[in-house]
Amino acid sequence: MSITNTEPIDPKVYQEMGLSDEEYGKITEVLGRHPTYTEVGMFAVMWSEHCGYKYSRPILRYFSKYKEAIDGAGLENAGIIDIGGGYGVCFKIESHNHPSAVEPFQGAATGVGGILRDIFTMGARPIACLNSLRFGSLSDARNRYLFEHVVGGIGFYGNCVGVPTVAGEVYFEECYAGNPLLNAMAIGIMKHEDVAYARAEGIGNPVLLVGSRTGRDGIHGATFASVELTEESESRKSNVQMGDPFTEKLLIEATLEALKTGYITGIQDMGAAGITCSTCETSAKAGTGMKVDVRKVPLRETGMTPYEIMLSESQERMLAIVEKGHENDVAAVFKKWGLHAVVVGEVTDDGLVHVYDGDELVAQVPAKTLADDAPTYQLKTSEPAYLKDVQNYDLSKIKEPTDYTEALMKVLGSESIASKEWVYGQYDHMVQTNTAVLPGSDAAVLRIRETTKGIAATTDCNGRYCYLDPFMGAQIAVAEAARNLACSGARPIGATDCLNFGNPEKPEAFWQFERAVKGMAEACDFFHAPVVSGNVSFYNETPEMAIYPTPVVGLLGIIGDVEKRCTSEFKNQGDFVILISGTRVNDEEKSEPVCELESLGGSEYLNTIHGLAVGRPPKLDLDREKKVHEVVIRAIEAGLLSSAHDCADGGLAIALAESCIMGKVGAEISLLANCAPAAALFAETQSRIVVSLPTDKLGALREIVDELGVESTVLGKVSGNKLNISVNDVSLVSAPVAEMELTWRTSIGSKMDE
Amino acid sequence: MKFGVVIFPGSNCDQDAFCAVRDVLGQPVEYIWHQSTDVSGFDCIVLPGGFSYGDYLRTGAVARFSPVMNAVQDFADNGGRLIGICNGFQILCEAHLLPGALIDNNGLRFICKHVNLRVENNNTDFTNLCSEGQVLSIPIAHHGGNYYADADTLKKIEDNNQVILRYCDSAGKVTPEANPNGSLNNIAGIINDRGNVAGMMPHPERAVESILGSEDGTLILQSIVERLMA
Amino acid sequence: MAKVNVYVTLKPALLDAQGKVVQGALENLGFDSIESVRMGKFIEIEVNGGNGTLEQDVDEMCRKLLANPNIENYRYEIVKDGE
Amino acid sequence: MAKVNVYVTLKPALLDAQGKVVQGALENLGFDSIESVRMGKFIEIEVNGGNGTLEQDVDEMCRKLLANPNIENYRYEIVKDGE
Ligand SMILES: Nc1ncnc2c1ncn2[C@@H]1O[C@H](COP(=O)(O)OP(=O)(O)O)[C@@H](O)[C@H]1O
Ligand SMILES: [Mg+2]
Repeated sequence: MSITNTEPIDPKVYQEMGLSDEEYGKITEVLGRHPTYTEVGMFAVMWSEHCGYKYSRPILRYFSKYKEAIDGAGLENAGIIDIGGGYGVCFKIESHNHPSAVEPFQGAATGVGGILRDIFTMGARPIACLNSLRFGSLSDARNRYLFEHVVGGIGFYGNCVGVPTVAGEVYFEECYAGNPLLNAMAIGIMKHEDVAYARAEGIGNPVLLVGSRTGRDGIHGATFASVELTEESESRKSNVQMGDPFTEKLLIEATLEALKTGYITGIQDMGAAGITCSTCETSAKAGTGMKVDVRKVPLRETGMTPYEIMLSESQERMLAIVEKGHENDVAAVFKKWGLHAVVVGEVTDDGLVHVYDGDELVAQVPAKTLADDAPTYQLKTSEPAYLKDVQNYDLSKIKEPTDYTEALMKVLGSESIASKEWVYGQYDHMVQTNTAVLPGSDAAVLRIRETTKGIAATTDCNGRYCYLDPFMGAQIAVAEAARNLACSGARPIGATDCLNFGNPEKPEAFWQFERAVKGMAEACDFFHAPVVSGNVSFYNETPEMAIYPTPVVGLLGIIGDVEKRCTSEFKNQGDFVILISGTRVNDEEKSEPVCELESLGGSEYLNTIHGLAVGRPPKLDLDREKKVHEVVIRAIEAGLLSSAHDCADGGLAIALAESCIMGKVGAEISLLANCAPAAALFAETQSRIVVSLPTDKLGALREIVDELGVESTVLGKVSGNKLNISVNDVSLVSAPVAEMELTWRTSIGSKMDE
Repeated sequence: MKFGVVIFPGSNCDQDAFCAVRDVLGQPVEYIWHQSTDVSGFDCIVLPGGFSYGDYLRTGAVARFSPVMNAVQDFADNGGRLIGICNGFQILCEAHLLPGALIDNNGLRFICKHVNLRVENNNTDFTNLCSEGQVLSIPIAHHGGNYYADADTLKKIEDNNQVILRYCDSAGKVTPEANPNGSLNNIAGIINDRGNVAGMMPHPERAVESILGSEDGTLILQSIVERLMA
Repeated sequence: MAKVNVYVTLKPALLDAQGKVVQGALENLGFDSIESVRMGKFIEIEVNGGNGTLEQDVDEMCRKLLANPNIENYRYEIVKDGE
Repeated sequence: MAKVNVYVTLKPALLDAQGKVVQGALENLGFDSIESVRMGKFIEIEVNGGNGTLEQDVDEMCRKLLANPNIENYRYEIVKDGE
C-alpha cells in the first residue's frame, strides 16, 4: 500500500504548525508527493527546534562528545560513564520552561517525569534528581505563585516516585519574571550489561506501547516550546499535560523488571512528539522501519484522530520493541504492575514509518528523514549592543556602604543568596537511603552501595555573569560546579548541560548562545568532564524582555572513599580558617594585597546593595582553578579538613557567614585589602575555597598547597558565636551567628507565607 | 525469625526497610507482594513508606483494600508484630488496625527533615531498647502526617500509654514549635491497645547508619528483634 | 446509566487548614465579607445500569472508600438517566 | 448571610489520575458497573451580606483563585439565607 496524495496542504496550516514554505517544499521533495495532514504534523514536530535542533546543532558541535556522536554512531538518550566495579552512571538535564510558565505545578511535575523516563529507559535505576530554577523577584505575587507551584510540582512528582531530589539551585532576577526557568536533572546507575538501547532491531519484531493511555493532552507541545510566549500561548492551554507520578513509579519498576527478561531489543520513552518521535527515532537508529496501527493504541478519549494519536504527549508511556514470540512474556511484567502493554505494530525493513488507521494508511514517511535530517540553519550572530556599556562601567564609582554588617545582612537575606531550605525541605532528599551529604552543602553526595565510592552532583550557572560575558560566564559555571564537587572531595567525571536562551533568530541572542557553548565546551574538556547529554531551550523571552543567557551545567563527580566526604559548615571551635586561592592574594613586588575591585563585576553585592548588573565577570584561570580543587581534594582524602566551602555568589564574606551559620559557630577573621573594603568582603573572585582544620594539621595542608603552587592564607579561627571580620585591622563586620541565621534561613519562607 | 516487607503499588521505602533489616539488623527478610494472601512464616511485618496508589484519594485509603491486607489483619489478630512506617502508618489507620487518622500537614506542604522524638513509652515491642524520655533523631518525609483522633479516642490512647513517640525539641521538651505538622499532642507514633501493632510517621529505616546522619532508628527496629527473641 | 455526585467534607471538629488558606487568599483579593471556607471533595461517578441496589451501593462506596468516617462526612445525589 | 457551593472539576480532556485510581479501587471492591470516576473539589463558602454583586463576586473568586483555568472548569450555586 502507498499514499498517493496530490492535494497540497494549505500553507496556513503548516505555517501554523511552525513549518516554513521551504521546509514544506523539502517535505514534498523527500516524499515525491504532497504530505497528508498527519504527515505534516509529524514533520512539524520532528523538525521543530525542540526535537530537530535545527538552529543549535551546528553550535553543539563544540561539545566534543556530541560531535563524535553526530559524526559517528549517533546519539543515545543519555550518555553513560563508567565508574568502575561494573557500574555505569547516566544523567541528563532537560528544560520544561514554557509548560511551567503556563501551568507551573503540572509543568514542573511533568518535567521531572520526563527526565526520569530518559534515565530508566536506558536500563538505569534513577538514584537522584536535581533541579535548577529561575524566577522573578518574590516581592511580586505572580512570581510567588510560580515559585510555590513549581517547587510543589517537583516535590509532588519526585517524592511520589521515590527518587530523592538532592541538589539544585534557585535564582531570583527580574529578567525571569515573564519566563521562569525549570531545568530538571536525573541520575541513574546500572550494571554495564543491563544497558538498554533505543533501537528498533529485528525485522518482524512486535512493537509494544506500554504505560498510560493516550489522550489529547500536550498535542504540539514541542512546537509550543519553540515559539515565544505571548498572549496567544495563554489560549493554547490544552497543551497542558498532567503528570501521574504513581503510574511513573510503576513504569520504573516494570520497565527495569521487563528489561531483565532479556526479550526487549529496544526501548524508548515518549516525551516530546510522543509516538511520532519514538517510532521514527528507534527506526532511524537501527536503520529499520516500522508499521503501527493507531487503532490499537489504548486511548483515554473517544474520537481521537490519527493526527492526535501520533502527536499526543500524554505522559508515562514508552515504546518497546520485543523479540518476536515473547511479547506475552514482556507484557506480563507490565500487567503485573497494573500497566497497559499492547502490540501496536512491528519492525519493517524499508526505513519507513507506516501509520495505519485500521486498514487505512494515513502516513508513510522515511524514519531517518524525520529523526536525523531536520534542516539545519546557520543563524547570524552579532555582538549585543548593551555589552560595551555594562562591561565598561567604572566600578571605582561605587560608594562604600556606611555599615558593613548591615550590608552583609542585606546580602545574606537576598533571595538568591538566602537558604533554599524552604525549597528542598519540600523534597524527599533521603529516600533510597544513599544520601550521604544532604542538600545545603556545596554538592550532594550519594553513596554507591556495594562499593566504597560516592557520587557528588551539582548544577550551576550564574546568569548575570553570562549576561555580562557569555563565554566567561559559561566557563565560570563549569569551574564553580567543579569547585562545588571539590569541596565535597570529588573529582568531575562528566557533565550535562541545559542551554536556556532567548530567540535564536535574533542575532544578538544567537551570539550569546554561541559564545556560551564555546566557553562551556572548553571548560568541560579542561576538567575532563565530557558533556554526555544536554538540552536546548530557546525563545525564553516575552515581548518585554529576554532572560539572561543561562547555560546551566550539571556536573557529576566521584569520591573514592565516601566515608571521607567533606561538608561546608565549620565544626570545631579553635580550628584555623584558611583561604585556598588560585588567584594571587599578594602582589609580591609591592608586598601588598591584590586589589579585588574588578571582581565586584556582576556580583550579588552590586545587585542587592546598588541595584546594578555591570562590569565583567571575575577573571578565571582554569589551570589555577583546577589546582585549587586538587589541593582541597587531596587534603580531604588525607583527612585534614574539618570543612570546605567555595567562595561564589556574595564573595568571601558570604562564604564565611554560611560556614558559621550551618555550623552554629562564630569566627574571628582578619583580611588585608588595598582597595575598597567592600571588594575584599564581597568581590566574587574565582578559584577560592574557604577551609577549616585543626591547628596541628596546618603543616600538612601547606605541603599540599606548596606542591601544587597555589596560595593559602590563614584568615583567622573558628571561635565564639559571632562572625567578626576586620579589614586592614579595622573591625568592619560584627554579626551574631544567631542573627545571621535568622535572616538567611527565613528570608524566603517569610516572603512565601505573607 | 523472619521479617516481611509488603510492596504495595507505589511503595517506595520498601527497599530501604528491607536493607535496614537485612544489612543492619542482620535478620532474614523477604518481600511480600500486595496480592499475596498468605503471610504465614513471618514474625514481623513492615508496611513501608511511599505513596501507595499515589495517595490519590486519601493516604492509605486504597492500599487498605489490597488482597494482602486480609492476611495482615489476621496476622495482627493472632498477635504478630506489625509496624507501619509513614505511608504504612496511614494504611494501618485507614484499615482500623490503629486508632485515629492522618490528615494533611497543617502547613499544607511536604516536609523532609530530621526531627527529634521523645520516647514516651519504652515498655513496648518497638521501643524496649530505648530509655523513657530518650530523645531520638530520626527523619520525617511526608505530606499527611498530622495525627488526628476524636477526643474520646485521644484520651483512651493517652490513658492507655499507647503513644510511643512525640515530636520534641533537642532537650526533649514537647513544645508546639517542635510539632512539624500539627499532630494532636505532638503524636509521632502509637501502638494498638494490645501492643503488637505500631505506626509511626518518622522513618527509622533512614537512621540506621552513621553515613545517614543518625543511627537512632536502629533502636526501634532492634527492639522488635529483642522482643521476638525473648 | 446513572450519574452519582458524591460530596465529602471534613468534619466540623477538624481544623480545615486548606479552607483557612483559601479564605485568607480570598480576603487578600479584596473579598472582605467571607465568614468561612470549607474545602471538600466532589466525586462524579457514572454507573451503568443503576439498578435497584444503586442507592445502597453508593452508600457502601462512601463508607468503605470515598470517605473516612473518622474525619469526614459525606452525602450524595443520584441523577438517573433522563431525569 | 449566603451560602455558596463551588464545584471545581478537571477539564474533560485532561488525565484524571486520581479518578482512575478510585475507579480501579471501586471495581476491586466489587462494584463492577462503573463507567467512569472523576475527582473534583467542593468548596463551601459562607458570605456575610450577600449583596447585589454576590454572583459577580463568586464568579471572580472562581476565576481568580478557586479554579485553575488552565486545567479546571467550575460551577457554583448560591443559597441565600432562608431559601
Ligand atoms: N546542549 C547539548 N549538549 C549535548 N548534548 C545535547 C545537547 N542538547 C541535546 N543533546 C543531546 O542530543 C540528543 C537529543 O536530545 P533531546 O532531543 O533533548 O533528547 P530526547 O530525545 O531524549 O528528548 C540527546 O542525546 C541529548 O543528550
Ligand atoms: Mg529521550
